[in-house]
Amino acid sequence: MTNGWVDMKNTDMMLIMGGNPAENHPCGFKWPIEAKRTRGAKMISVDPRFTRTSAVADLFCQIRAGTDIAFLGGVIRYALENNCIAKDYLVNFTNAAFIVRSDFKLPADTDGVFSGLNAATQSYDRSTWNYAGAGGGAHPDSVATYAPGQAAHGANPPAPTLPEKVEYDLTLQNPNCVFQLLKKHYSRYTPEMVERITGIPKEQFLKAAELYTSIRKDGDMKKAGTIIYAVGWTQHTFGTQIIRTAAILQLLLGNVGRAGGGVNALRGHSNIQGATDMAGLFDNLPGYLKVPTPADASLEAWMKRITPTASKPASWDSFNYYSNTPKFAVSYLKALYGDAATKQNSWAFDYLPKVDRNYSWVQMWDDMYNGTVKGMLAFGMNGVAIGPDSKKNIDALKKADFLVVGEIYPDETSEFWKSPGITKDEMKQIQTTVYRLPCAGFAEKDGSFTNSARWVLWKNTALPTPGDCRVDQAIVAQIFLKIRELYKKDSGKFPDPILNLTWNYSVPSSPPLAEVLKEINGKALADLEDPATKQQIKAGQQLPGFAWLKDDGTTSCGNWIYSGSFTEAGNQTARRDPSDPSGLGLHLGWGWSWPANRRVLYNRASCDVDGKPWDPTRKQVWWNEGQQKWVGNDVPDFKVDSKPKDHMGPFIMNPEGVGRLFAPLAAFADGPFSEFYEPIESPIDNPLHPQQTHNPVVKRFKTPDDKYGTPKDGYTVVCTTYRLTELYHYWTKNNPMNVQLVPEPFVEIAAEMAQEMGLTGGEKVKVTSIRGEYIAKAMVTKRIKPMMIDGKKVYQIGIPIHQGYRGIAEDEGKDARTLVNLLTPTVFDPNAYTPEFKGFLVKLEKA
Amino acid sequence: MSEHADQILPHGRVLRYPFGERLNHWIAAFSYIYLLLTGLAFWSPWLFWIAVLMGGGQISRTLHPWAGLIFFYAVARMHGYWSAQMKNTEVDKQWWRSISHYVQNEDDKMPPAGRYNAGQKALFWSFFYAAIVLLLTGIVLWFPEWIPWNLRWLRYISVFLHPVAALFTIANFLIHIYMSAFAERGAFGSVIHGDVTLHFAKRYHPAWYDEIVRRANAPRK
Amino acid sequence: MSQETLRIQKISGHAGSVPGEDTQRQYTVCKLIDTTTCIGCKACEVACMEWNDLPFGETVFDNSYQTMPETRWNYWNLILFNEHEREDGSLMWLMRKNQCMHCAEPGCLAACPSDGAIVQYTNGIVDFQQDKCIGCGYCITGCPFNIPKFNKETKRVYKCTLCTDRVSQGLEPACIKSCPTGCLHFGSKDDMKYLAEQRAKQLRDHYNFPKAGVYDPPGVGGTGVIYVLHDASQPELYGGLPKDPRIPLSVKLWKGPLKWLGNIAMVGGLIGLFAHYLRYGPKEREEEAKEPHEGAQP
Amino acid sequence: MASSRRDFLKIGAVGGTAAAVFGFDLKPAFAQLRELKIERANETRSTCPYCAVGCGTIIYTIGDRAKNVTAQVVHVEGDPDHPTNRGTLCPKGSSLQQEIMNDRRLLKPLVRRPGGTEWEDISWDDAISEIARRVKKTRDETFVEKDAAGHTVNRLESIAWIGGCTDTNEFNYLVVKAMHALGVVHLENQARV
Repeated sequence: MTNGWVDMKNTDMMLIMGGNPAENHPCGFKWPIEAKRTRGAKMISVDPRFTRTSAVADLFCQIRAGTDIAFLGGVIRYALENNCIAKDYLVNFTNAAFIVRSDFKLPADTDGVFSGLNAATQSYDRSTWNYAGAGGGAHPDSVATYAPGQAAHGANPPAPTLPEKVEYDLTLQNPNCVFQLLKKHYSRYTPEMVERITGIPKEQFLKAAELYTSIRKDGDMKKAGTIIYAVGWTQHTFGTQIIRTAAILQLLLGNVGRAGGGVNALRGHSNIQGATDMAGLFDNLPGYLKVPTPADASLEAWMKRITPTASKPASWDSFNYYSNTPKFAVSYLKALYGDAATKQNSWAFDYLPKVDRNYSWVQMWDDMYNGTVKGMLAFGMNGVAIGPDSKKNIDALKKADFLVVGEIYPDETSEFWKSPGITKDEMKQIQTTVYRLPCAGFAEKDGSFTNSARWVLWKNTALPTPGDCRVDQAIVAQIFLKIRELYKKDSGKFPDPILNLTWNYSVPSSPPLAEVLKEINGKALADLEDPATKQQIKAGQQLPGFAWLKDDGTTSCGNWIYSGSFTEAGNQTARRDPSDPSGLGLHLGWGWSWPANRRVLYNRASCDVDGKPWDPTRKQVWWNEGQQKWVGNDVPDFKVDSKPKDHMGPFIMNPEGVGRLFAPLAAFADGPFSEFYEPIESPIDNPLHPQQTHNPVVKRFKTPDDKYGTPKDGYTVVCTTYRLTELYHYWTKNNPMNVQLVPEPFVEIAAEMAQEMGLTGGEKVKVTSIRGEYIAKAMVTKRIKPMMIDGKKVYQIGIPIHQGYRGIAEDEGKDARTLVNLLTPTVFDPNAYTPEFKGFLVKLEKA
Repeated sequence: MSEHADQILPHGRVLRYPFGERLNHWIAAFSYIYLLLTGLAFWSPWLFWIAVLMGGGQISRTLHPWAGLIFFYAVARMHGYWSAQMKNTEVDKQWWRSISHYVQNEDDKMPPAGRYNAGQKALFWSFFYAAIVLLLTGIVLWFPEWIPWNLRWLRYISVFLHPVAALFTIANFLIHIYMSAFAERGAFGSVIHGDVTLHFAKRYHPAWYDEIVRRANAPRK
Repeated sequence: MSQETLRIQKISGHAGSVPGEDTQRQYTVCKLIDTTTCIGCKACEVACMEWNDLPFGETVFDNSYQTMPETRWNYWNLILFNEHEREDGSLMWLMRKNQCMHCAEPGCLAACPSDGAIVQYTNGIVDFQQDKCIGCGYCITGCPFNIPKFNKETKRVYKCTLCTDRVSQGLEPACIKSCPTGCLHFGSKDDMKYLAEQRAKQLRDHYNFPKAGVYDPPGVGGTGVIYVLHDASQPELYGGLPKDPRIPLSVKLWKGPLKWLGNIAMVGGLIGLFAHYLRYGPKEREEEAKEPHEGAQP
Repeated sequence: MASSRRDFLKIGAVGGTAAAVFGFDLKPAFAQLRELKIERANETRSTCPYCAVGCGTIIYTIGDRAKNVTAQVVHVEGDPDHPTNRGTLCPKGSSLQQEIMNDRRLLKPLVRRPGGTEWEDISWDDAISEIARRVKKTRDETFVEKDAAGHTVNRLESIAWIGGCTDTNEFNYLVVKAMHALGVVHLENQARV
């Protein structure tokens, strides 16, 4: 989230799409409701079915799953056509005025793809996706993308670079400026086209577009609108591009950085935000540093590749905060390897594994299926149930040597070897050793969670673990220490990183988490002094924040964005001051928020060019002429002493300093603008360009378990999966209170469709995709309606995901003991590598 | 020797109620009294102490319907024993017309009553029909949780009719007690010993007396 | 504990005066349920179950998001889900939290024969005292909202207590506290009435619900649970919320006129019979009865 | 004969009944207010482990943290001070008490041997030692020090870590740290899906 949960109470308009917060984030949803109650805000819900969110929305549009780009593209077009855009914001805070290279081509001109597609490798040569300008070569691209499959095992081609001095046209008239390209690109998303693709009747769409853009009617900047989404957007083969479209719309309307505005991702789990921050994903190091590739032959090469330099109109300023990347990286290496990381060995750079191909979730199961991955450690992660294509995951586990599961309840993954359909004889053939270790529940351990609003909140231990359970950190520490002991005793491959890893916790076999947080925050390894303020920090002291980090080995920091979370003043994430003097819901004294405890990102953009808030009733930060610095109710997300007349861009993490309507070069794998493509399994050809139906860079897997259905095979019904508020993932099926609320799995089916099938509510129905089948009772409802898609009648169904083959109801034999993810396809978004759980094809019959 | 009704006994007595009928009467009586007491406890807060006396509200509530079943069983038996004798006759109509004489103990001015006078017949039928109403409404009240919400009118009717029918029986019951225990000497003994004196028969049921005497004097076969 | 007697204003099946009647300053508590912001998340259902330690009950899928068809003895708080199409074709998914309404004139209490089994505190909470419940089920009949539910094992009746244990300690009821969207609100009746009317006005003026209004039925003297409805003219749409709930007529007749008539009749009857005995005596004097009998001797 | 306490209670009950006969029910005819079940329970501030709203919760445990008490959770409710949830909880958060005190919890380490059809008990020491040996063996067999082009890669492609949604930041950090030291690159998390 760019903003925060409580901040939503400041909004005037909400577009909730690809998410169902009433269902999945009820307690956060109080703030949208609060906005309705206290500000008279309006809420638009766009969803494949009428949800709990829709029940309290002011306008509902039923959209075909996976067509969100078409809808948002249509709204962008509407905003441009009807002058509902933030002109000053656009010119000064975005790259609207930047001029793009003349050889860049839009899909309208190149058969539905952007310029540079190599159809054979299914990848783009992105060198034309660049600004026109002088002094190129200064900035190497900061983002690598990892294609699925085996690594190229070769040197990366020299990365194309952004120009240092970008050409621009503040009148926005140049036909090759971003604004004009944007206008041209989205002009194809007419209300008629939106209707053909999404199934939303034109009048209904226009109502929604008119309502949402009404906050910027005639360019008036007082009001703010927010876009709220969740995995309904991310779980697509174009998921990142949907979010891009939303970001473009929000930049057009000048909503980013403002109270009650922003692009707000609602994360679905208590700490996947923290897991991402801490780099629990293969392509990151903590704090979103990009992992080194084999081609990064040295620390310097790696740093040169991932440290951007500014790229902007010559007269503007750009903070380009990522220019500090080397400080973050070296401090991280010092945290990992302590005294073993020296200037001589490039701070133990070689210890870091180098990555040049995709190792993400779906690829990982494919690698296990194909024999590369032999062992898996799954802690609190039910990989079989989560899918996609649970059968492939089960088949993969059958081929593994060992599986270690840390759980608090019996789960599908640890019992894959006795999943339904496996006979005793087949079981005897499965050679996988499975260890199932009893872990601690949330109440039995302390530590911090980072919520969706980036608030890092400490929790306390309420009681000890039951039975023989151990806290997770103890289990991992003990396994690691045992491995280290083995490497100490007998030699093995490359033991150095294992032997040299810092592990200086007071109880090494169960590291106290507060000590770990101190390590993450970072400390001075030598006496430091701030040259400007003369403030001093002694060696060994906790750092007050990431501004103190150094690239000379005098600081260590486990995660630069968390620097400031555990200072000399103590554990900042445990702070409990609920006060909120500004009334904007910032609560700066409650817990701690990364980065630097600021609560709304890009909040400099809440002011006009002169540093005055767009809306004086919602003052976040402002330029104080007397003090000659930025001050405010929030922590300014800006260089505090940068005068407005210096024209520094508010988007300080971008080398341009401004928001990217056009995302240049390798920022994205599949286009600098978003373009509508159909899901991999779609009922129709893409009405925009039938010859290019799908995202051209999405690759399919090739094992016998990887199958993809088409309408020709009889799979004509669009199916989407989702959660219910009563249940939590595959977890609460062990909790009687929650099972009582939803005792059995079900499939939501439109009344018209049920009538055609002769199906009544409560009867069992079999849903079949090309990969598997799922049996559950039918919920016949008016809340899903048949849709006219490109002149064709299309039905959608929806299936909640929560049941499996281990749980209270499952163990009592009360359901069919199948997993929804037996149905879902093994394809993923080329940018975020998130699988396409939403919008695949199935057929239905009575069971 | 087995007993049979209207058997003439030694010492100028006649068997009015054989053992089975007497027993049945007292089953009805005791169950009714239990029902009456517990029912009154539920009827008015001022009488709820009766339920406490009877073992507490819970026990009273639990046993009341069972007692009701017993009572209804006894009433049904009575119907089997006596319904034939309880048919209204021309004499009964005259009897009702002369009710004021009866009330003033001017029984000599009454038409001759048979084995049962019209008042007794009325009592019988009153209890019989009231018992049916009490049973039906009682079953509804017994199992309120079994009555679905859309049939709630059954409960609404029952909560009203049950006490109405009960009050009706109470009125009859009071008269019955008064007549049998206070007004008509010897009546009470008839449901204990089963027999009455011939004087009693003649005094209160002249037509019946004539019938007995006629039968007794008839030539023996 | 003795203080508590002063907090009671009505007692079921009770003879004599009520210890707390009109002896306390009144602070009537009230739940406000704004159905227009209810998302049917069932947090209140679970909070109720959890706080009151209500045991697990089997449920079955019934073509609805609704947990079960109606409340149970061990499930006091149930959200009712109803799909409703408006005249303009748009769909509404109406959700209403159903629980004891804590009527000012409670039908259950009126119908209950057991002394103290149902009480109403001065703060308006209608509370069942299971130790005094005799299991007659009259409260089920007396309630126009289908709330009290019978437990076949204990033979007693149970329902929402409005968390008397919490409220008496200065806490809000468990359901209120849990409600994520704030569609549940708790406070004094006057304050809740005010908030409800404000919200209804906002719905009428700003959100295209011209018939929005507040449900506080006068037929039962007003309730300790009030609703804001999108369409106050059709409360039935919300899972059969009665438009004009009243204590059933037969219960009123039974507990009112019939009671007086019956009492008068019974007492009158007794007196009448006694008077008759005094005036006329037995039909036969003792000496009369002892006269030697004439007539047939077998 | 000494009168036991039980007898005394019986006598009391009889006395009560006797008194009631005369219309005096000695038992007061007013409500027995239920006692607050958390009145003396211990409060621990925590965070809900489910979605990313990160609601503050208060976990109520019996016992006053004295040494001789094994704490039991009697109730969980929202933390009213927490700015985001302000005391509210959703249906999952409201049932957290049962999530913690749940008889389906796994309580001991188990192992399923190759070809096995049942779980077998295993001690913690054996489990950890076996796992460590397997990791080392697999690592030693498959560790890639240089790729085909001769670049140093120092990666381990044969072991995967998948992390859960409720792992704390600190645990995630420890895992990433340990896994990076091993060279693990198949490092994924619920965050991806």
